[in-house]
Amino acid sequence: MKEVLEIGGRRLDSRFFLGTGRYPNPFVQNEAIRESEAEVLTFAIRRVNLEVPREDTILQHVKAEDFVFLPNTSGAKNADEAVRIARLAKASGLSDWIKVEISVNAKTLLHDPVETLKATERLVNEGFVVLPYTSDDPVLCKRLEETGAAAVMPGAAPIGTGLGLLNPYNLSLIIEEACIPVIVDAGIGTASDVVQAMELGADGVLLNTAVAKARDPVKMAKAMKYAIVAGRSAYLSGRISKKRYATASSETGDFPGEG
Amino acid sequence: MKEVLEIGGRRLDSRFFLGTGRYPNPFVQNEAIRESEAEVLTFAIRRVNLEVPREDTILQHVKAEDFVFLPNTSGAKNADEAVRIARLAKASGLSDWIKVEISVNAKTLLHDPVETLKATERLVNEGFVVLPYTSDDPVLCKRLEETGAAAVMPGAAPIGTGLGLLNPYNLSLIIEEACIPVIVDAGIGTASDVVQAMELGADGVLLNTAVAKARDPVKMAKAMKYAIVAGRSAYLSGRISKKRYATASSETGDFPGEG
Amino acid sequence: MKEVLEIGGRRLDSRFFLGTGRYPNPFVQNEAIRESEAEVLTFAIRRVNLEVPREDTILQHVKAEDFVFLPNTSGAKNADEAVRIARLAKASGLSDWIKVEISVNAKTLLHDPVETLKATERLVNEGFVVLPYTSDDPVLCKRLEETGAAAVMPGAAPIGTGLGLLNPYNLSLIIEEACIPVIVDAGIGTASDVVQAMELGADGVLLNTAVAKARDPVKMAKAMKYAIVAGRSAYLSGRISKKRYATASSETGDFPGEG
Amino acid sequence: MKEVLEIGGRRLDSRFFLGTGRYPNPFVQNEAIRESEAEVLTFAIRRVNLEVPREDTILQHVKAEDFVFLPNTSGAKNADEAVRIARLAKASGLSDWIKVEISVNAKTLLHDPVETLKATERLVNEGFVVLPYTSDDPVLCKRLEETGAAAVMPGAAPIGTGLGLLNPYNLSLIIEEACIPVIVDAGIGTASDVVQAMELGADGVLLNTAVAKARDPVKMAKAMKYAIVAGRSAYLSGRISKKRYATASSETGDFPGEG
Amino acid sequence: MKLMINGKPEETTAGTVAELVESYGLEEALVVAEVNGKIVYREQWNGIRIQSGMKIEIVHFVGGG
Amino acid sequence: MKLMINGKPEETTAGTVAELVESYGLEEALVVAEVNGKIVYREQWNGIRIQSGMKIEIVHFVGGG
Amino acid sequence: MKLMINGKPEETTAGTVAELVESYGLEEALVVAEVNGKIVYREQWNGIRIQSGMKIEIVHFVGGG
Amino acid sequence: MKLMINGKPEETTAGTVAELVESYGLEEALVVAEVNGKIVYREQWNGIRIQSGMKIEIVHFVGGG
Repeated sequence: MKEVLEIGGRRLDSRFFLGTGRYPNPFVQNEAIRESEAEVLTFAIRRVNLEVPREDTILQHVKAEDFVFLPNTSGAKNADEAVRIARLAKASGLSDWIKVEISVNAKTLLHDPVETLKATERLVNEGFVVLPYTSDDPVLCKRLEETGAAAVMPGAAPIGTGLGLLNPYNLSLIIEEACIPVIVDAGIGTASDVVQAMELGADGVLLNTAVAKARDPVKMAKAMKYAIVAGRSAYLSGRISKKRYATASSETGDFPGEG
Repeated sequence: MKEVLEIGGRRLDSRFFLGTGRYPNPFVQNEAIRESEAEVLTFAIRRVNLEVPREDTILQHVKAEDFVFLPNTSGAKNADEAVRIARLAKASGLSDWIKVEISVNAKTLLHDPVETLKATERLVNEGFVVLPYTSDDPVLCKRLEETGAAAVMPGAAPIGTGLGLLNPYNLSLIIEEACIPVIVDAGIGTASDVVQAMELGADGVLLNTAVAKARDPVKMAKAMKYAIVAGRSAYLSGRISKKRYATASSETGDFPGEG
Repeated sequence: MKEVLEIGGRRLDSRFFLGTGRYPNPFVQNEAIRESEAEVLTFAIRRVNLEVPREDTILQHVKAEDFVFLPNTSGAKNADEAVRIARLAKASGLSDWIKVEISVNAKTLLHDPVETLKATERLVNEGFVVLPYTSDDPVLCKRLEETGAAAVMPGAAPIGTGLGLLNPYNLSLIIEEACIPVIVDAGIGTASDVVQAMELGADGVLLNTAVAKARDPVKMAKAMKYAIVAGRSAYLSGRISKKRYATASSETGDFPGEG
Repeated sequence: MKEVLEIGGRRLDSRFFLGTGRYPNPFVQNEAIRESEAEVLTFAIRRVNLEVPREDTILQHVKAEDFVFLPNTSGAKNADEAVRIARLAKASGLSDWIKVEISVNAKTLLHDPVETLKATERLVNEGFVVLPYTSDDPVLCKRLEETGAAAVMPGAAPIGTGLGLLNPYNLSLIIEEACIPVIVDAGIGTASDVVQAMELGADGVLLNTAVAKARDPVKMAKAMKYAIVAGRSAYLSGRISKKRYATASSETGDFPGEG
Repeated sequence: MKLMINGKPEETTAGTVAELVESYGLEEALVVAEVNGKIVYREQWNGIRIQSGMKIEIVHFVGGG
Repeated sequence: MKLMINGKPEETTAGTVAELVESYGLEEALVVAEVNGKIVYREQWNGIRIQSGMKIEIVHFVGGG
Repeated sequence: MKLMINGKPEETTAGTVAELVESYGLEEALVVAEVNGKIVYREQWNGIRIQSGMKIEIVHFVGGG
Repeated sequence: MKLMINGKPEETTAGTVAELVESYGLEEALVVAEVNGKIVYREQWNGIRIQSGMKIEIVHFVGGG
């Protein structure tokens, strides 16, 4: 277990990766980003709306030099589309990181394992720093690592559901076997989910909706920031083991009046 | 929901109550207390060991003016014994707060509901600020409130087990119905347990073993401190509701190449 | 662990206790009772409606000689009222069994521990076979046993909620420490809840709403009957222990083509 | 939801699929099979031990005409090996059903998604009735269905662990989306796990170790048989929904003495 | 005569508890009677005279959990 | 000239990709352009002449998770 | 004089509770004393004479949860 | 003749697959044979002559999950 998180040669001081979608407005978004102290921000790539081409854009509000930009391939239905998006993203000059995200089910937005593997392989070969969003299948995560992924990002639960860690066991297997960083991505609902992921030994957590759609996104960004630190610290501190029976926390010495 | 926690007329800026038993040594204990930023510390009352009367005592290391002292009645098997301990504790001049703790089962250290109720009633009448440690029985917690308790402290799990919140539902009922602060006490194992308690709306958490017996108590004290803040902030932020199906966090606008 | 369940000197061949409230109609109720093969049926005691005194009554449909009748004290708010109901029930000549049920919170119908204890003590002294409905507080259950209860009936969850076993740990402590039968009562939602209770070692399960308000009460009665047997058999069979890692179930011998 | 389970054109009256490995001895195995009333039995294919070629073989004890034989490809590390085993199994003339099982991790025996997909496709094309053992990845299960699998068999947990349903949510998504039968396979520990799977709407459960290594395999086979029926019946009965607050099961009419 | 029966003021011409129960057609039903807070058993019903102001409860088993 | 821009039929008088981008006021925006399925970098924009029937994509970063 | 101190039989020559506490070197420690089941406060210690057979408890705060 | 049977070098005097299977007493057992990676069915066993260096597999059903 390394104390410092490094992905694609870049050292990251924060283990909190934050998405930029669905905030009520740019002001709240910027306050939430600031409060989060996240270093890695995710984005999507979309066509400019040519009816209102100069409308407010997200990058007006975010200083590129303060962050690592992690564009995603959301919208792609297969490896070809994902590769195309990745190249467009990279051509912006903003980042050569890419989150491979190939969702094929409209109801669950769950990834396609075979296409994810293909896209990861091709993008690694093209020199991208590839962070695939994936299911919590430990074998698949290992395959992605062998393919050259810079980190794997298994989902806690489907995107935007807030269901938390549906399968902590699988996540712990992935973490146990991984030689690359494991970032738990998607499905987070609240701070305790983040702490639980970090206590399992995750290297970081990527979330978006849990902050952006909370009643108070800025305060929730703060909650998540502290949750990351709390979970990481607890993981490093070696928690007490669970016992079936009680042990007094008070000294059991000499109780007055017993003699 | 009040933003400020007040018990017995005293405003508390920290919602973390820390026990003082079972640390590896006084140095680690003091560092852990310092790192925790706790304001309320618990203690037990025991006979002085007259064979080595001047040995290292806990109060040598803790400045009384920095903390609220919360002595407990641990060791008491019934209301009479608990009242006696409480009076001894108060006679020290250090505190008129008392944690009623009447454990009757050696294996589980679970409290006796009837004796706890009796002791609380008597000590309230004697002018103590009474914080009974209790089971998570919502009716009993209400009875203790009616009896004049300054706060109720339902257990998450038996003392020292680290099993975490065995019954979050009952704790949430207690919180929902209480007009006095609810401090979740005992059974905490790690930071995510603390966050979960705070997200339910608990006013604070009291723990001891989870910090004192962690591999690194000082770092775990830090983890718990941040867990308190993370959980409280998340509670105040209004988390997203859980949904069965996914919602994209990326804008769903116009995906390149679809037209 | 005794193979035969005996309460108040009566041997019971079925471990399924069924309530008689809330069925869609008497015909479905009778079919559900028949399908359940339950031996113990619960009832409430209420005033005859003197406007329609001869209306359909529940006992028209149930042959007393086939069942043990277990009237409850529902509606009682304290020990005095419970004792009064119990005496009325006994005066019917139908049964000297009584389920002490003293609910004091309209929202949760949770019992009052102190009044439950008092009523149990008084009714035991009057010669009743007393089965108190209680919280899952292990100390309280032990107190009820010491008071002379014939069985204890801790709730899985509040009445009618269908939440299942909120605290399996506490239930297992109660079972571990009890010298009298433990019947898990209330809060059951479906068959897996029943199996879980029986696998913990419960001596039986009492439920009502989960059958009466299911879409198909008769089939659900069947489900519950088999759940009782499945859970009891699993408990007696000594389940495999849980392991973190896999063990092949197929012979690992000589795989073709490896040589 | 069809009331009758049909796989590969064969109607099955039992939804319990039983493995034949790891029993203490053939006598217990046969008693367990008999008690289980299972119709589908799984086997592995291994080299005959030529040092003792006529030793006790499993098929001496099992009448082929009473069962559907479901040989597995355990031991295979990739699609080629799985196809080879499948052909050997079919050449026995005992069955053209095959359980594709391609485990690539020695610690977890978890399947390889890509090789499982390939092997399924090839074996379907060769006319096998293919039941792939798979992870609980809903997209992969859909791909296997599209490839022509006769049923999908997502794992509850890794083989032999007894951990039960690690991710009921994913299993329920698979069931919801599947047009072919879903058999929950592997990781079952006890009867309540089986009931839970059936209550989610699974069409059947395949298990082995939970019976074979229980302290009393025959009684556990009975427990599992009833668990299948209990779970299926509960699923068909439409369980009550969960509610946060209580609803009286006793009539709330006129309580004596209130007037 | 004016009584309280099951919490409500009622008038009756019944002279005994047995007659009162009969007046409701409940003589064969499995009901239990209480007079002024004291249970009176079926075999006592004939012997207990109704008096003005009596509090009488007539209860039975209903569906319950 | 008739083109497909971002999936829609459009007409333009722009002679180069640079002019086309400018016609939308996007010359200083962080947009990326693709012509007939091939990415064209900003420094190439001046040199690529618009031809009838070209398929052009102009994309940018938006909020995403 | 023979006393019970903290549940054990002890002998002392101390004349008052104050002297007794001092004999253990605890005069500056944060201890609480009880004599025959009744708490005696520090300011009373000088005034309470030790008598044979007294039951005395001397307690203090220790680590606890 | 020297063969590889079930992955091990063996010598046999059997002339056909049928004789080889018989030499192990397996003629009535439910075994399946593969010769040089190709399945040979029971009805073919008599017709296939054992040749030096052949790779033969003889497999059967065992307990499995």
